[in-house]
Amino acid sequence: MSGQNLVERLSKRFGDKITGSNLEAIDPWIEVSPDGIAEVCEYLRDDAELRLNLLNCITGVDYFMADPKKAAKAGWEPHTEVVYHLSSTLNKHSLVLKVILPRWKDGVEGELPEVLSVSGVYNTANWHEREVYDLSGVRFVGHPNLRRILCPEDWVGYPLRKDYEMPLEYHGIRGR
Amino acid sequence: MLLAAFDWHSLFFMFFALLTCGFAVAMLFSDNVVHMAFYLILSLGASAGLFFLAGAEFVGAMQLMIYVGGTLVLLIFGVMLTAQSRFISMKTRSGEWVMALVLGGSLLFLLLTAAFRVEDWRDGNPNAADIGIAESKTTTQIGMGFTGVRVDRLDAPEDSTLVPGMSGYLLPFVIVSVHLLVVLVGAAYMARTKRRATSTGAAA
Amino acid sequence: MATQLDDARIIEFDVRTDEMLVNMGPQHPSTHGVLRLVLRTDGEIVSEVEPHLGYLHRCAEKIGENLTPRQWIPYTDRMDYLAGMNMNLGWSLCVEKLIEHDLSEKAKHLRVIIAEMGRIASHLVGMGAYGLDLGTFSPFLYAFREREKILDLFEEACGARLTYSYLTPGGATADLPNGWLQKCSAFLDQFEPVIQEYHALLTTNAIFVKRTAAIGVMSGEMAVDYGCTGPVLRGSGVDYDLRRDGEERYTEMYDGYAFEVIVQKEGHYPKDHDYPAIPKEAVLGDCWHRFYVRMLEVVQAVDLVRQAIDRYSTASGDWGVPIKLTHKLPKGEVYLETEAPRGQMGFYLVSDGNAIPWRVRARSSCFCNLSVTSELCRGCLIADVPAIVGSLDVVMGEIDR
Amino acid sequence: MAEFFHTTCSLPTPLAYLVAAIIHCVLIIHVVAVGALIFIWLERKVSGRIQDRLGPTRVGGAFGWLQTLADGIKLIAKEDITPKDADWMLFKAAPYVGFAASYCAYIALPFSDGWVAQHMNTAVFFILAVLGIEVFSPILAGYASGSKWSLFGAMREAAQVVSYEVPLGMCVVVPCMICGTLNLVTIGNQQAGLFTNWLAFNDPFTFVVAVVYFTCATASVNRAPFDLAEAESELVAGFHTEYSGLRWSFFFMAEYGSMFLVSGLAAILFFGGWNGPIPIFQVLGWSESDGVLLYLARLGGCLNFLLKGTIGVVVMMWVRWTLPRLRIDQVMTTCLKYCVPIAAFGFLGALFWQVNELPTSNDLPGIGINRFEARESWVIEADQQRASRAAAVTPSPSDVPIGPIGSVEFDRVEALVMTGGAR
Amino acid sequence: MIGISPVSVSHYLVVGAVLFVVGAICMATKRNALGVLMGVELVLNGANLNFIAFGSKYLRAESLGLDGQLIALFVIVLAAAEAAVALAIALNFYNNHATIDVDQASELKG
Repeated sequence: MSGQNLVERLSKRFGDKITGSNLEAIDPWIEVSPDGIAEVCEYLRDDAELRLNLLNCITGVDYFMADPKKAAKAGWEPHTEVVYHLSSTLNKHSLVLKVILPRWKDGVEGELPEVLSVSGVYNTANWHEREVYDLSGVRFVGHPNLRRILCPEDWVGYPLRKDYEMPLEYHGIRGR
Repeated sequence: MLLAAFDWHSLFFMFFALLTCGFAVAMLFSDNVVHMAFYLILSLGASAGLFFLAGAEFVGAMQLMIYVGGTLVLLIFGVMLTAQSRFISMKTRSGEWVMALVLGGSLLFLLLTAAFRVEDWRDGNPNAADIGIAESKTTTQIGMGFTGVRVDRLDAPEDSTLVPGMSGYLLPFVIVSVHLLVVLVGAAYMARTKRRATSTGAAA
Repeated sequence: MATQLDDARIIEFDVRTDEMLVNMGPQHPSTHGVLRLVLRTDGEIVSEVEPHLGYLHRCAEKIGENLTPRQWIPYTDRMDYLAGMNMNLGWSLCVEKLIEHDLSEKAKHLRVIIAEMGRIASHLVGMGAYGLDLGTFSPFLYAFREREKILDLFEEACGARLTYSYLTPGGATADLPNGWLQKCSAFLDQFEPVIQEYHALLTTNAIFVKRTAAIGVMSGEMAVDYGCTGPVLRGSGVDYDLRRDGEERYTEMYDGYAFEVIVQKEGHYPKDHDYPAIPKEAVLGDCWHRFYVRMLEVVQAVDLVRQAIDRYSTASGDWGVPIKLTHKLPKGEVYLETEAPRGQMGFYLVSDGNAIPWRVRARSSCFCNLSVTSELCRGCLIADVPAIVGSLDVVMGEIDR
Repeated sequence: MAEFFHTTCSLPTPLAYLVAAIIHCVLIIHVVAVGALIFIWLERKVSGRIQDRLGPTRVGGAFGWLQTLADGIKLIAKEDITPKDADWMLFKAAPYVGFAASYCAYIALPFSDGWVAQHMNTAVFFILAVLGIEVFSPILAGYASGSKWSLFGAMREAAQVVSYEVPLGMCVVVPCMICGTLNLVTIGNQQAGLFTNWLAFNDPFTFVVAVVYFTCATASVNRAPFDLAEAESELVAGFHTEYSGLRWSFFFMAEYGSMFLVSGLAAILFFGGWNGPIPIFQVLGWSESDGVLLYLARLGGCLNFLLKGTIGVVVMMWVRWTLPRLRIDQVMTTCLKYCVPIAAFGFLGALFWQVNELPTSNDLPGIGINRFEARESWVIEADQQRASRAAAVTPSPSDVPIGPIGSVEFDRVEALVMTGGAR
Repeated sequence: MIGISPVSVSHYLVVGAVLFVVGAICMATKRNALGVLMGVELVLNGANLNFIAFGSKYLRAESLGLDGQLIALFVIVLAAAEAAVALAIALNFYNNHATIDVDQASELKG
């Protein structure tokens, strides 16, 4: 199935939950709205033609330039992306999904952006979403156990955000 | 020679007797179950020493094996049941202590009086030193006793101690064996609890 | 003290004991590094296992946002430090995919040699350490004896024994030295019969079979659902190997190689290897099968290296020249997975057009493989926990990155 | 030995006993402690060879024979740590309980004909009982450490050793039954002659029983593949996780002590004890002579015994470095489903063989002695009693004969047994 | 003999009496079911000591002979049986009540 066909089919089925696509990229991707990701994934997993049963990876990417001069040249507004790499062990193909989120929920600093959890669809997502939450600061709604996974539970901040600053001190250990 | 002046038998008796009683008392005054079991083991082990001194080496080894081994099981259950709350001990109320000590003391007094009252018990065997070492070996005799033959009574008058057919301990031995088997099976059955059975019982 | 009779996690018991929470790790010999498993046990029975990670977290991804791709190569070494070459390979391919750099034939065969040798070395450790988990020490040393020889070869090629930084975007840092191929062939000839020793010590050992067969059984669906990959996935009978099914940029390395995916089909593993019979207790997807798949992959890797050596010596082109340290990356984002010894190692690279990537992400195979632990260990005995975790063959460096 | 001091050195009796006791104690402590040193070194060498390496080479010359001593010095210098949560008294006491038990069992273990610290009529029974006490050490240590891993080790140890005592006892009973005594010296002496006379080769059942005994013995001294109590890949180090320094090394001395003990017991019960495969000393007539020649014969027997015990220990090492560890349920299954039935079956089989006086390997044409006399060893003991009484210096008129059960009376007793006690 | 008279049956009886009394007090005062059980063991052991003493040839010329030892053996075996049953009861009690305090055992239903 060609990329264009797939996008059309998904759009037909999920309407405005499919918010865009980029088929010219090296790895073409489809953009899904934050509240639609779970059902889209479920559909992709169960569809007889696609059978995207393996969730390879979930990645949080933060787009933010602290320097206003550079930010003007960047060519994008600050935002956070959650990237899902899916593949099929049966049909041997893969797909990239993206969810584009504001950096902070409702623009309020400190309020994490929210996206539906797919841990009910793929069990792999459980730990990957925890990692994204831990490092990139995205809240996955409906996750059974959303805690930090790599950093200590009382760690402050989300290290892979571009505006992250290492804390000065952590339990008496000098940070920077 | 000073060493020769000692009665070694008495000395060892004193030693083991003190250990036995001392650890028994230590057990009495200990609150921790595992400590109690530990003291009990030492006390029983020391009393096995007393058995050896009295020339009952088979019973002594038996005591070590079964009694001490049995206490081991007590110890294990003590550990198991107190693993979570090791330092919680059940204190005895002081009133109970006083009562128990008064009653126990009077009982002890009674027993001690009785022990020294009988003339015959008070004197040791004057010929104890003459008994050959080999003669104290009772294993064979005990073994034969269990099979129904009292080899130590072979020379006794025919009609006095050896009643035909009742000469040994075969019957009690069999009864005790069967008893032990039944008890062990019963105990295993009792101790075994099924969670499902219990929880439905609790729910009902 | 409240009774916990209604706790559904407690399995049927004979003598009820209190539940205990015990920490297995982070300092524990059989958690393969600094993994911490919190076990909830009822006597010897484990009712719940919760892995805690992060003790070896070294911010590799954050560092990647501050270094150029070639500078980041040494950090990939330190992920799966038992298969550094394969980590290098994954990252190199990912970067090459972004800059659309194509390799010569020779460089590709070189990479096959190195990657498959790395796989042998890695599986040897996995096998030996699994023996350790089950309480036998000797196979570990037997495995290390052979692994040392591979490391000697690697050392000769790149100067390092553990963190190689040998394969880089663009090819490799140097060609194989003169005479290396002969030494490598000699090693393979010597090594192949030794594998029978491992089978005798572990695979067919009655106690080993008892400890691993039908323990930690994972169905193929479950393995895919949890994102398990590599030998763990194939041990569950899923026919999926990126060397055959992956992206073209990766599979073209193996074009023309006689190669069959090691997976059980219709009760048999590929017949072209001499292997001991599958014990009748073993169930597809249990610890034994995961271990066995690794053992067969070692044999297969030997075979692949042999082929690669032949083709390398006759191949055209050069061994591949590394890209410049500060090669300017085109704008874009790429994701590429390779079949590392422990599973699919994926790298995701987002570039905004600078020499330094905007975002780097490593998809760790062990991370996903480990996530299935709590599912597999539910209701097993304490002694089964090392058996199960060991059969997943995790390396904490890769999980925590 | 006390008699020796009494008669030869004309020491007074109590002092003679005291000196003899001290000498015995010192000798046994050497066997246990020095033995442990040697066995730990040997274990390293054996494991090294098995694993394709050299083992210790540096300390003390060619074979690194001083390695254990160097370790010992290191351990002495180490800090002795008691965890905060530990039960102080039991924690301190536990290693010594194990060592003392292992040491005590040696009292009844003969090293050669008559070379035994305490000639005990119930030696087999005593050794088993004392070995049973040794279990206390891991249990107390595990409980007192205040560590959950140690507690697991303790509970495993308890379950394992208590279960394995059953088949172990059954196996030990078989030679005792064939020889008709619990006295180890007598059992050993009855196997004099060619190796066909060894009880393991008495009949097929005894051989099976010997194998089962060795398995159970390995389990009861906690050696791999049954070393669950200290399983380092599961329980870190089990019951001795929290121990350090010299206190920790006492566990090891106890372990190696009991390893040799059970191997030695196997040697006496099944493999001829101090009798070599070919009775050189008997052929030479040394063992019937006295003085230096007899002493030499005994010494040769002692070496024989030590060699056999060491072979047993080495086999245990070999097994340890070859096999993976069993799981606790498999250990119990091995005991209850395999060892106990096989031992019971072997017991019945050996009994059947004995009762029907089926031919033993000793009855093969051309070798051996008639074993009939040997079977009734309690009769021999009765004769010994007689002798001891006869040797008594002051026969007393009040000395009531307690058991005229000598060979003269044998027929009478047998008749009694046959008729169920009714005369 | 420095102040120590030769050991006689009476001496053994004294030790036996002490064990008996200590065991009895133990049974009376311990609230832990296992403690009570240990008290019983002590009492039985005290009695055993008496049997052994009466049966020992070293202590009396006219001894009970072998009977003392045989009875002691039976006592040991029966004590083991008794301990097994008592332990089973204690465990059952613990399983149902999550305590082993005998004072809590005031109801007669399981």
